[in-house]
Amino acid sequence: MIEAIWQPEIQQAAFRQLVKAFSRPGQIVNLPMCNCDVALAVLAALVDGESSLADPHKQLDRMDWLRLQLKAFNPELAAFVVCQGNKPVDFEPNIGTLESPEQGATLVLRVDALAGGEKLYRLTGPGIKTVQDIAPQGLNATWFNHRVSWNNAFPLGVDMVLTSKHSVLSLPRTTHIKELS
Amino acid sequence: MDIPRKDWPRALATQPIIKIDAILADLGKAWIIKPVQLSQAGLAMLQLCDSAFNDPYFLGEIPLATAWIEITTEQGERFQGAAQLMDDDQERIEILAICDAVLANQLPGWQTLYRIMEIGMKELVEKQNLRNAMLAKTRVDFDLLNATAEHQDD
Amino acid sequence: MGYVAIKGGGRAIQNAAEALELLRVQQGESGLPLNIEQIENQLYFLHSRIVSEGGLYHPQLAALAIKQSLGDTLEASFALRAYRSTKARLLETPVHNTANMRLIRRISASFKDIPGGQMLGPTTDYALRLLRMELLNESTEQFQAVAKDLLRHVPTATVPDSFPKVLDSLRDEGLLPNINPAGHDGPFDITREPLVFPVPRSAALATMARGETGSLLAIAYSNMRGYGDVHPTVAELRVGYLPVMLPHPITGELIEAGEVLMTECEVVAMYQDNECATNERNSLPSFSLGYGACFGHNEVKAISMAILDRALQKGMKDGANNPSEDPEFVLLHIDGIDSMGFASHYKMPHYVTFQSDMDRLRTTQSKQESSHE
Amino acid sequence: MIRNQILSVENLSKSFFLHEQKKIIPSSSQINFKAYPGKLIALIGPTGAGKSSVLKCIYRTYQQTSGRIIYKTAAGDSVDLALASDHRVLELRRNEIGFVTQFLHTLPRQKTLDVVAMPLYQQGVSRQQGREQASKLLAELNIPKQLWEVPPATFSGGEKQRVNLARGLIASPRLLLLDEPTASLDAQTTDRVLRLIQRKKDQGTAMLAIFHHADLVKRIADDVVELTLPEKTH
Amino acid sequence: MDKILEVSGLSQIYGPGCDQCFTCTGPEFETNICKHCSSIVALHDLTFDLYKGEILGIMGESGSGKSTAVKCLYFDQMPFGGSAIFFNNKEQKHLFTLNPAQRRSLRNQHFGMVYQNPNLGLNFDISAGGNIAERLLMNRVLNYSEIRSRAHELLTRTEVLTERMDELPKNFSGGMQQRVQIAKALSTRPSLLFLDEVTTGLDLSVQAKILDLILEIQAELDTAMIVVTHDLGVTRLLAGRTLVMKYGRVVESGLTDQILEDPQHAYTQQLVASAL
Amino acid sequence: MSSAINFAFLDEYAKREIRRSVLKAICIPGYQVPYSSREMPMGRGFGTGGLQLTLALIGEDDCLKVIDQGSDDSVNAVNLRKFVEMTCPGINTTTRLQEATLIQSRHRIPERPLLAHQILVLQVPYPDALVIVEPSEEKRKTMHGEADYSRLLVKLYEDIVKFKEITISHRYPTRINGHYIIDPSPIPRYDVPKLNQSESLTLLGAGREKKIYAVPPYCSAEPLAFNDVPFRIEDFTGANGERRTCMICSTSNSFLDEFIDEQGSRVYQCSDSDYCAQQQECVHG
Repeated sequence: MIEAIWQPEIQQAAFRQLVKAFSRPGQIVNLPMCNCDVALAVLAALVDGESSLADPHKQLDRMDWLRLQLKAFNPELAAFVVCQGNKPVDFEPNIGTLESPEQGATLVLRVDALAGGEKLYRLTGPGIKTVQDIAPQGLNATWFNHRVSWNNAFPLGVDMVLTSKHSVLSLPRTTHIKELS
Repeated sequence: MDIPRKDWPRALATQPIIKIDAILADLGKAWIIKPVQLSQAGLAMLQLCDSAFNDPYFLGEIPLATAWIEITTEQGERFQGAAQLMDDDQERIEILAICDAVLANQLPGWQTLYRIMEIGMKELVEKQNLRNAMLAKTRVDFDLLNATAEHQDD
Repeated sequence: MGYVAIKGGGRAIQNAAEALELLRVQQGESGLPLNIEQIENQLYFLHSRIVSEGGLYHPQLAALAIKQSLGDTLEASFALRAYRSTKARLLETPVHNTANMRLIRRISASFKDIPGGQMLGPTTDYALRLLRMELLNESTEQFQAVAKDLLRHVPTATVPDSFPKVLDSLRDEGLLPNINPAGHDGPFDITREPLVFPVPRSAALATMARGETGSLLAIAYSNMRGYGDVHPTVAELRVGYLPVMLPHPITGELIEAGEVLMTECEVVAMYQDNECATNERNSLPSFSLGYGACFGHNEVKAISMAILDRALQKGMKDGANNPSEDPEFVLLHIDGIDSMGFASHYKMPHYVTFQSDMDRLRTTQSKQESSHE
Repeated sequence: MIRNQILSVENLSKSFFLHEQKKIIPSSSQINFKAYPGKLIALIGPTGAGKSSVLKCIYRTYQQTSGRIIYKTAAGDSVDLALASDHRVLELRRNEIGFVTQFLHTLPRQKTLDVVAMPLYQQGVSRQQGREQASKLLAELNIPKQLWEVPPATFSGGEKQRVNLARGLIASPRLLLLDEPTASLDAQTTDRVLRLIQRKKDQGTAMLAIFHHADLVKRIADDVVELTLPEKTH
Repeated sequence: MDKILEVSGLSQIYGPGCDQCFTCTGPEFETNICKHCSSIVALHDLTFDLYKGEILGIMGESGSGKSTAVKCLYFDQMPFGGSAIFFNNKEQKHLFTLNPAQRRSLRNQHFGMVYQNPNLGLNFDISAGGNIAERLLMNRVLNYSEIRSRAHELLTRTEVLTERMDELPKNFSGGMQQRVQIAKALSTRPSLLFLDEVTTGLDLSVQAKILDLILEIQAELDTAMIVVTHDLGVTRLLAGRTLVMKYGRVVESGLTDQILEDPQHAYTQQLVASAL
Repeated sequence: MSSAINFAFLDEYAKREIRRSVLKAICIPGYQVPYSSREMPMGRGFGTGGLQLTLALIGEDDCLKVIDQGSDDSVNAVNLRKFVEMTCPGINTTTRLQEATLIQSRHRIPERPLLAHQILVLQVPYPDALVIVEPSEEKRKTMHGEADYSRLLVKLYEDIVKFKEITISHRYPTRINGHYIIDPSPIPRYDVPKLNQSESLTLLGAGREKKIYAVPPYCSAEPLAFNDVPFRIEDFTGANGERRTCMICSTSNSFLDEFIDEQGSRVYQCSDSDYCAQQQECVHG
């Protein structure tokens, strides 16, 4: 029996949770159905040989690549980059162009937990009624610093998904992040 | 063996699959057959080279069935075979992949299969003869244009 | 109750499908169903249109599509296209060279005789368009007798495996533009990537190869008649079967997976000053070229495509002076499925938008009336 | 007196090089003089001695061939007008140095009042104030009031010259260059002009002038600089 | 005096370009076509400053590079090399390093352009008023009556019959089209206005009126202007300083009266002599 | 011949491509994300863009509502619903808005506000509001990127000059999140304000034009207008100066369809058939 996340109906369910997460930045959304590492579940639902993926921190194994049906891309060029959130930023992702901002990368950041971190961030922007606070654990501060420069000329920018063991939260390029503490 | 491997699948495909399946059943009663890769029926994109500038482009899609199997004989020997055909029948392609293994490795009894394939090949040659005839008979012979009227075309 | 509440819309749809089926069987109990082989063979040219406009060379399903759509070319191609969406893409074939085609026809208009010879093959070109009244009541026996006669003893003619291409000799003489260097990104896949202009030539070729014959012809005709400047000569027109070769999964050796009936055409057009056609080797002017090809036997489509290819090359380079040279205009308006879908959708209810239109017109009228007073 | 000097012309020479004819035409050579506030220096000499050239070199309409033209600005800086940047010269023209030529270039539709007041406008004076001052000057120079609101394009030579004068005088430059300011004026008007010039002198304007008549030099000049015909070089 | 623009080393090449383009072209070679690579050296090493409210003339025959210079500065094309700094109050903007949005904002707010061909400056499919509205709308003026009244005011100022405000400018005379163009360019009170042969091809009386208008506006708004022309008369009337260009190079620059009365360079002398 | 159709018709590659596009569309509100758009077994123009979105989104837990012109029973809605039912075994369909998790619609947004767990999918024939002022897509893409909509606003200006009114009736250009202007599909002006700060996500799909775009929840959606010539919704005031009501449920707060009855007089009824039915239930039950 093939693992759950490689089955179409599980990918569909995971995707619907991602739609929820992306429409409501900062909200923690669970993906229990996947029964595997959530970062991989995100990729399985979205990425295949017709897309491009980079894995600068070598988090995927050979079987993952085979099942995703693609080869590794350079993180500067890839549409999806899966990263370890506790490492500092060590590449410049594609931020798209004025004419084709959708080419801006999606960064999938693995962190220790999505809540309970020391630093509290306040989010505002589309998808957030008033404000939304987050406190991820195990996220290197450089990610948010670099994000400011990547996203400073809308519509250019990168979109982020933070993943923990069972859940995700998203930070689209339109989300404004302010550090509270 | 005169028929090159490149013609095996299409020569075999001209023959009723039941017939082939029966032969295989006879040959390999105790074989264990496992897919190396899941057999699939889907589409392929046909890539051509344009003859004006040499630009590659896609003419359109074709149906494609592919199979890749491994035979384990009763002696425990393993043989692989694969087939790809413009077709969307997943069962037939698996059978053709087995044929490929049988023929390529000349497994016992392969000659029966080969004879069936020869019949298929003959049909293909006849089809090609018909086309060639169409061409040959409609060739405009310019040598004859200046010739006298009574000179008849045969 | 008025028009609005279509309670029972579902029933109407079902009955409409039945009514359509009734059309198909209206011959009554004495009627005979068309079989797929009859369609594929006796409606040969219709069938050719469907495989090319449907963008899928699947002779059997194309015949089925013709049968179920009652011979409507657009509907039949459409069914074939929609079928494609349900099937996974397994692979892209290696680049095929059409020199390997098993020809049934090859002609050239540019030279009286060509190496290998002009071979007319099956063509309607020289047929007198007189109705063959004897076919009105052709009996099964007559039909089969003709078949037997023609197919009985086919002489074995020696025909070469492949023929030289007319263009090659012109190219050797330096009369043609250079061949594009190989090794770019690979061709554009119109079934996967949307056409966002500007697009490469490979996108144009692929789009035209599955374009609607009539649309291609109309736009190419506009170019030929003066809304454009291509005055083409057919260098070569070929019809035949291209063997599809795929690497064997185990050995990598090329194996024939089947063959595809196709038509291919190259046109040569007069050279122009300051135009695309310079032979860069020596910067001398050269002829310009156009290329057309499609699934099936469809010569009008291949020629139209070749003319448009030449026109679009000019438009991509120097800007369009005519619609037929404008890639955006040509490529977005030749797809039969897209255009028939849009034309048909006007049959759908639009009463909400029409309500909105009426509101604007009434308001505008009353504003203008009051301002005239 | 040294303390007061506003302009010092040292060894000024001007000649023209005509590329087409490959010819050098000398105009004036080795001119030396100084100008002081409230004093009028008349340049005298025969026609062709380069009197106008000297004025134009000072105004930078001509580029001198050699020599220095040291001007002391209101702010107290010394500037060699031959070497100063274009922008500096333009600034001095706008605020400190005036030039009344015999020709009047104006825009076709500009009213006489505005032509005269233009230097004030350029210094940032309001339209109304500028026009008031221009009216006073035009009245003083005896330009009929009905002409004030029309462009000077159709005026007689004398009228144009007075408009030109008015424009040169209105902004009270520190240094005023006058090239035959009364050439086409009758005696009575000439008197009015001289009175005006005298008044500007009294207000402290340093002037350099060329007059068409020796009599005028006697009447108004404080000093004269005599120019001689340049020597032919070949 | 405040500097508004500082241009240095501006160059433009049409064609592939090679490392000998600049050394085999220019006035001394009587050509701007590189003999090695056939590129056209449209502009080489153009350097000048412009001050607030100043009018600078750029004079030369067609092909001298004068229009190219203006097109680069107005972002109609990107130069081959060189830099230009625009001073906006305290801010310095390096024109050729700006992103497209920043360029567009400069073009829309702080720069104005009047082309020789009104077709380039105006949208002929929308009314004269609409053309002005477009520029105001670009700058997010979103009040209909305000747009109407400002368009009205600008057209009055530029002497376009305001009863024709809602007509399409393609039906207007050439002089009138230029006025609408000027009105459009001025609608945002730009601090830098480019005028590219704005009076070329117009009747003399119409030319005179337009020149008048330009000077009036300059005095009124203190707009810095760069006036590109082949006509000595235009520079004489408008410009305080003038650059004379030939084959992509500046051959002479100076105060306009000095250029006209005491030209130094052989080419300028020839130009002035033939005009008098 | 193996011809089993996949769950939700599309192959998994097509679904993943649409998923990627949907998420980018949410991240860049109002931006038209290009995608390859597969052929559907119904005409381009019959909602293939919306349908592909629905098929990429739908799962067994979903309850789908399909409406056309506000009505669940119109032929096109029935046809689409039937197709989804056929290709997605196990899903539920409904006509009641409250029960639906996924609503595909053509030309209307339901009267009652959608809730956070619901997703609205709109079928779009023409996605680009700029097409009326700029035919070249290449140029339009730059204009969108720069949020340069002055030429569109000039159209409005010229409209007012000519007609003293903005004459755009439906497909009213609407600015999303202060940047991109979208064509909100041919919904009436009446429905445009529902997009603004909505609790639910709205996805728009254009099949023929191969574009997907989105209005996220809690996002601004401002119809283009002038400060002093405001955007106005359709006016249902009758000759007597009162708001017209639905002839069936008598409600006076819904978008009305106008038609002529057998007697030749003009009558009005709710365009949203589900809303109308529920209003009647309230009265009767």
